[in-house]
Amino acid sequence: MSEKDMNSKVSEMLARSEANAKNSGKKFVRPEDEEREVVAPDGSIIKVNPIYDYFSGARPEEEKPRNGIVEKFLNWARAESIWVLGFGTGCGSIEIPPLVTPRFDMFRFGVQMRPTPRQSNAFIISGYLSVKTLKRVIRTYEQMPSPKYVLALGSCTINGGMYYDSYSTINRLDHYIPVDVYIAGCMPRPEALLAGFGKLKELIKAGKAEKANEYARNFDWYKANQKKIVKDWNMPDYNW
Amino acid sequence: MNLKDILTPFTAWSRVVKDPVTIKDPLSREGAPRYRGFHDNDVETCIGCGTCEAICENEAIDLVPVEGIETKDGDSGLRPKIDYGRCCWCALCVDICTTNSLRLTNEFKWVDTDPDNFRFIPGVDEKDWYKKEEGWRKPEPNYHFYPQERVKMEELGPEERGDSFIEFVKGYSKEQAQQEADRCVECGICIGTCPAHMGIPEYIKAVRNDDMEEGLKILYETNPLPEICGRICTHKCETVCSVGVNGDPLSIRWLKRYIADQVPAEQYHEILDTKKIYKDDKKVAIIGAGPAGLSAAYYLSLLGHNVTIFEKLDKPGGMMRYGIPEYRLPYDQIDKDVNYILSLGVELKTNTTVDEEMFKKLQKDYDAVFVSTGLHLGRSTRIPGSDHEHVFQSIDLLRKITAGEEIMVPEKIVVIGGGNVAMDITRSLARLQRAKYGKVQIITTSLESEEEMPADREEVVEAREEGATIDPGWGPKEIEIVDGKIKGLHVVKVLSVFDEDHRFNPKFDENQKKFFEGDMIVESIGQAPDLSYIPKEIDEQLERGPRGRYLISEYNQTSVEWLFAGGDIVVGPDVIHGIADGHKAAVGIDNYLNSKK
Amino acid sequence: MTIAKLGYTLLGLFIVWNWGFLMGAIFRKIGARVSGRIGIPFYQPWINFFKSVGVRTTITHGVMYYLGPVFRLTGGIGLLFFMPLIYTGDPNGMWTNFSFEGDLILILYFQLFGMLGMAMGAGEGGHPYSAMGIARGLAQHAAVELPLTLAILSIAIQYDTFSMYKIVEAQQGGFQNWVLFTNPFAAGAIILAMLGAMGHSPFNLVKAPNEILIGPATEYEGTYLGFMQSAGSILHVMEAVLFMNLVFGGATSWPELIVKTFLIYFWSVFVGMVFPRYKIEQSITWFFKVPLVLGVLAIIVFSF
Amino acid sequence: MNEILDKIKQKYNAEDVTVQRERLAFVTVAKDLAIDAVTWLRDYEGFSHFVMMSCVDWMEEGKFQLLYLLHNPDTKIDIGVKTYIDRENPVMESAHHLWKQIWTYQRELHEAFGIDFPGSPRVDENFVLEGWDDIPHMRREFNTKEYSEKTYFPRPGRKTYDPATYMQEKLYPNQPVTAKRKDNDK
Amino acid sequence: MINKFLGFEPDESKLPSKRAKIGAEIDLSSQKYQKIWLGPNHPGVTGNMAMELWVEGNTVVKAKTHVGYLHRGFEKLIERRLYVQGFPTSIRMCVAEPDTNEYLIATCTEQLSGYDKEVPEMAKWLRMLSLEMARLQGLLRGVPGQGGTFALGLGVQWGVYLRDLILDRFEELTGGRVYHMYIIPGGVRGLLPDGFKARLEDNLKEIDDFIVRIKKLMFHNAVFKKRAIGLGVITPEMVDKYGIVGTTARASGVKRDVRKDDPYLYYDQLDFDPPTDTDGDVYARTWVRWQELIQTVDLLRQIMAKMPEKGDIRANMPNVLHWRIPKGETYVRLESGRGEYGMYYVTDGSDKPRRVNLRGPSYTHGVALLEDMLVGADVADVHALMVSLQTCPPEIER
Repeated sequence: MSEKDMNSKVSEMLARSEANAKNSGKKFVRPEDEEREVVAPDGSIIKVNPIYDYFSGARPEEEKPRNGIVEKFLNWARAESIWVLGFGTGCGSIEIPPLVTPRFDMFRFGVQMRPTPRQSNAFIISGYLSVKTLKRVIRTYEQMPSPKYVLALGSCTINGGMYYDSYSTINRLDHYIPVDVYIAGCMPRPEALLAGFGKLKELIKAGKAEKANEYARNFDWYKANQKKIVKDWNMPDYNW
Repeated sequence: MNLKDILTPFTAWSRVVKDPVTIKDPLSREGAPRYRGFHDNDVETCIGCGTCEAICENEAIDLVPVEGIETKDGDSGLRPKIDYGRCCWCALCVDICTTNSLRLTNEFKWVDTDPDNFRFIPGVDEKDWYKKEEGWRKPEPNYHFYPQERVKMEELGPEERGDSFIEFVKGYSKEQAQQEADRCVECGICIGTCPAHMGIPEYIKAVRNDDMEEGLKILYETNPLPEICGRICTHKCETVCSVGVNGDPLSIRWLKRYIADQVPAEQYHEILDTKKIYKDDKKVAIIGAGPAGLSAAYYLSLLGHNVTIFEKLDKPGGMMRYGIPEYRLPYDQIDKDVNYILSLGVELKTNTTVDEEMFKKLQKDYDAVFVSTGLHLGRSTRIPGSDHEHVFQSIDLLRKITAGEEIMVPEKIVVIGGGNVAMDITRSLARLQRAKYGKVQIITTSLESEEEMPADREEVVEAREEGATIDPGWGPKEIEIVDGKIKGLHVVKVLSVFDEDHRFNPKFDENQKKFFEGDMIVESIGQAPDLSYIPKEIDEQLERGPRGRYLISEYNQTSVEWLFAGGDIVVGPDVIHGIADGHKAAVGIDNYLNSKK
Repeated sequence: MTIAKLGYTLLGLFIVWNWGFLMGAIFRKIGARVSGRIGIPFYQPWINFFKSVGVRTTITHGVMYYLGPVFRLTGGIGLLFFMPLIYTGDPNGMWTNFSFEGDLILILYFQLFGMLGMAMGAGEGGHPYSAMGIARGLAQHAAVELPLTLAILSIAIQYDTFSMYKIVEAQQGGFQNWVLFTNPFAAGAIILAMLGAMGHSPFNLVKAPNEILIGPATEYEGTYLGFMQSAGSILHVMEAVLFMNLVFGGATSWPELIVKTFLIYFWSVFVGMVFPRYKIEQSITWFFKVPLVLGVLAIIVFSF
Repeated sequence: MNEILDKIKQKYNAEDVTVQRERLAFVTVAKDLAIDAVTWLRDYEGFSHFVMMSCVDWMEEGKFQLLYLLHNPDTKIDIGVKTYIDRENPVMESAHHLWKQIWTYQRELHEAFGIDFPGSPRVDENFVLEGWDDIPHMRREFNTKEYSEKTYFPRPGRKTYDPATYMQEKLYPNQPVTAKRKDNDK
Repeated sequence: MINKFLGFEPDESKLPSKRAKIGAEIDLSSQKYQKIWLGPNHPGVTGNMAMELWVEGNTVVKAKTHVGYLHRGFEKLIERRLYVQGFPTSIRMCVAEPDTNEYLIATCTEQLSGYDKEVPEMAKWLRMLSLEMARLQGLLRGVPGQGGTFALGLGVQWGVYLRDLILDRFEELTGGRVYHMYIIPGGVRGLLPDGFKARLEDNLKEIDDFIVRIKKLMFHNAVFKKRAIGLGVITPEMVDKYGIVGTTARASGVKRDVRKDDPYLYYDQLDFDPPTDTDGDVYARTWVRWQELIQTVDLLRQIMAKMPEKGDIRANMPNVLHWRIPKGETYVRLESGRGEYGMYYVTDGSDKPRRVNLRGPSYTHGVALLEDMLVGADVADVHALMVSLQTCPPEIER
């Protein structure tokens, strides 16, 4: 069966169940999946359809830090053990290999690469993001467990960089996912990246790197921004 | 699978005994000496020309005003502000920087949590990397983003030109003009400095695009005498040209001339779209057909007013015709510009001297009067012997030469003065001498030293080429007269011309003396206006400024509301100032006339 | 007595857990040094563990998904419980844990138990890469198990016992009594099979981080991952202890255990460092070729 | 070089032959002859290496120019076969049967310019974009900067001054500004 | 059809059905196959692209490449930039070997504006130096990288370290680490710094040592051989059919090297012979690249010996701010580390190019060839095949 057939089948099924629901007078969606309107932090009203809009099925929830010394100890552990997701999103990924190889060796600072989002807590957005990648980045970001940190590399993530006038790349990353640390450069050198990790460590140890909660808190605002540009919201048939 | 293939890879383990090659302290590692790191700007040398903004392909650079940096001639007072959310560190901005003030240091670490912080003004905002000496600078040698040398203007050699009064500057050919226009970086620093605020980058662009009609339109927006200005303008614009900071400034004047030269007079009406101008019933009188008067007349008639120009001499042009020798400004070119202005319906009354009586009549008959009579009285040195009949004022001689009158040309002449007029008379007399005697014996001396001489550099050089002796730095002391005939000029060495406050206060060294032989002395140390035609009662109403000049508003209105003044009598002796004055006065008169309704 | 023994066993577990972490760190440092790097600090695994435990988000794919790491941990702990750590001369003494007659069979089972736990969790996780990884894992494990079992059987036949304690006891009195020298075929089969069991190159395609994203553990995060790391470190040490007991004469003191397990583990790192990994069918073929032949030879030699 | 150009001229009425370099020439062939010319060059003249396929948008003339660039590995000659197709109804015969990679080029050109290649495999599938709902992005009339500003809202708060106008305003505050204004908020 | 009238019979055997489908038709509903995605979030995929694989067990039965994750619309962006502004933009088209892009865009503009004759000699030598250094750093990543795809990470560690040393030299010479922005229209942007040659020679000596070690580690490695030999065979017939170039073609016995076929700069003054092999599998491709590594080191030494000490670095060019190039079109190619790398450049007489189109080797290798090559391959080999074709996604989608 081709993709098109699959999609049409799915929509057919949806239509049928919707019709059934109408006929029976009952909603076929779970209450948390109902379409609703929410108020964004900037006051605008956003329409939300969880079935289509949320990659993770449910909206992320704010996870409060623990109290006192436990959290402090955990923050220290988090800072000294940063696991970076191996997702080369832009040209900055060319500077990742020097970091994991003899010259710069970020392992000694407790930073290492992990292949899967489930096991990583730091996400390096290495430069520009095309809309097509942004969609995957959001999905990947939402898959990562909290607390999670985002490092944004280079001009592109701050204000579009070289590609400020490109129809394909976004201009400012902080509209779509919260960013902890920005590193200037095009490309930032490995040393600058290490400095970025240093800054991130400081932030984590000070308990200031709670952007995952910020994302959960302002989820609708972020979603609204994402929805503005990700027009084809359906993922390809990833089956996991 | 053989045994060798299994065993050889294990040789890699030999590395385990070697020390790691890791950089121990990567965070304090320096970039290479040429590394393109973060920006630094020497704000003192920077002139805010904005070429960095123009070449930046990422629109990363803004020009913003900076506290403590004043806008002045040749410095826009703006400084580049760089957005590190855009920059790609290509350093094109450094490579094109006209003043070589922008550079990149070899610092490269900047980590921040707030994306809005990544905008800063290099050299102004405090950053700790300015102290780094190393980093990217403009490469050497022979690496320029625009040609540094101006295109040579073809001229007649001194031998050919010394004989006659024909124009010796040939003007650019099309290729030359385009090549020269190509050097412009379109910063627009010149516009503020040009008294007439001509759209210089735009008309240079027109030259580049070979669009003469567009160029002419731009010229006439601010300057109705392009042919004249294209030849004899004092080109203050070229002194501030940002291209000239490192290299030759653009020859803006010659490019202006090039545009005007390319368009035949017959096409002006069509190009400038002045075939039909609606005239109203307002009448304006202009006294003096010099640059200011003509310029005012042009813009007033464009605004639809009826203009009458009163000129004392028999031909219009004023100082342009009677003060500037023909080899610099041929009369037919003056006629070309003037005729076009006259063809707009401007009435010209030559050989009409305005006196007090007539002035009163003008006040009655016309709605407004614009006075631009210029400086036609020569100043005298008032040294002993300067009242001799063979001591002449350069301005009178020049007028006579233009009018074709016979003047005295002895074998030896001494000229006092270091300005452009002095050069004009020197070179004119030299031509006459050569025609008469076959050789040139003329000495020009001035108070100012060679470096301080107000005359244009090329004028001095060319005068020397034509055989005149320029010997600056001497103060005239006495004219020696023996038997009623002038023998020569005694001079003493000048130590300084201006005092600490930059006031005119020459100091002499009486011990160093010199004697310039000459049968005739020409004084060319400045001119004064002749305002005797203004009636007393009006003159009393007029407020005057510190140097006795009339005080005028920014639209050249005097304290008598119907009377406007402009040109040399209110600003310095300069064609382009006159033109600018005329334009401003035209706007002022128009405003006045409209407000009167 | 039993309570005291349990205490010693739990203490042993604690030591093994820490030693597993430390050994892991040391090997990563050695590996880094071969590459020319400095490598991780030696305390990094502990930080990683605490960090993993401190992750706030928990995702679940059902009960079996929880049980995956638990099973794996059980596999490791089971190995430890029923295997003598240190030979003291007293079959019921401390550090012999709950070794009993026939524990060899239980140990072989526990060795597989961890992998089965992974399979359970990975299957429940639903990620195709975990499914792929675990399929490979089980296939390879089967291939490893065959020569290993044959070799162990050969040793059992040699000493006529299924008690680990007795096998260790029989090897005492000098290295010439080690199975390594008394039964070289079985030892060869075990040493080669060990490469597969330890999960290093060329037999690490179960995880294959840059191919199937860490394989079975793709979906695990946070506390589960922390548990898995612990289970992994315990399993690694215990497998080394198993091979030490089987082939290298066991240990009579903690230092000896540490040195021997280190060296045994080093063997797989030594090979893994310089060889790429096999594809699954190549790996299986390899195990069915060399170690299996050795295992069969070992059986033949001691059966007849 | 000249020999082969003469042949193309003869057989396919090639016009507009430009020899750019010693071993690189471009020829223009009518639309319905282009694929035949390419086939002929490949099969009979040894131009077996297909370098690239490209399209140029001559918007002012209402044409798309397609280019098939071929290379002869023996004589080291490159020939670019150009053909013009109508911009309003851009359809071109597919050449995917000639070289294996051509369907990729055609897929890209279909997405970037909206040219249709009937019969070319997967030509309707997205190539680089996903969910694109504007005009084909490589067409000249598509203004990428405008689109970017509209869609991706750049970081606000930037303002630049034009030196010429700024100087006039500062130095001559009460006079009209004659320089052309370039100020804009970015 | 016209050919028939002209008397030429096209070889029908070379013409498959015009409506041919690419790849097999897979019916997922048969439950026989599983579909998996490799990428874009996948550490093994080169760059940022996705492979959609239909697998039967561990065997791929159908593959589709998905690109566009790195699409920035370079060709569109360069159309609205001045000629000189285009060159910093162009570099980002392929990160692995950025200098090639610089050279192409500079040479295209020079050729069309007629300034190609005026580029100073020194600048040309420096261009060659930077191009060969770029090739060297690419190979230092690429050759051991092939081992990395089979989880032989050790070589990658050494290689990337040495690549870093070359990047240090780049930093000294050009001021940039990864994006050098060195070859500018008209010339280059700087002479050799003092002591550069000596330092580069030091690095080359280290690389010589590495070349031997990597040979022992990879090419005399039983497992590497087992994995790589016979994998992803490209027959010489496929070379023209798929437009295969560079080392990939040379590993199949087809000697294609732009440096020899269409010499640019001063390559005709250098003494070298592009290495070839006949097997056409992954091992052969890696082996050819390893030989090329030796050759590149040798070429760098030759260049350093032959280049003059001083000289002009840039031709006298018009003002870059309004540089116009008359209407024209050209195609410029060079041999990058991955094969023929070319650019089609069209100007229309304005100050901006009309069309810039890049022809990278990845475009042909990474989509059509890879998709066909993956059919029947093991999932474990997908990554290795991709790397062996030196796929660089940003160059495919630009």
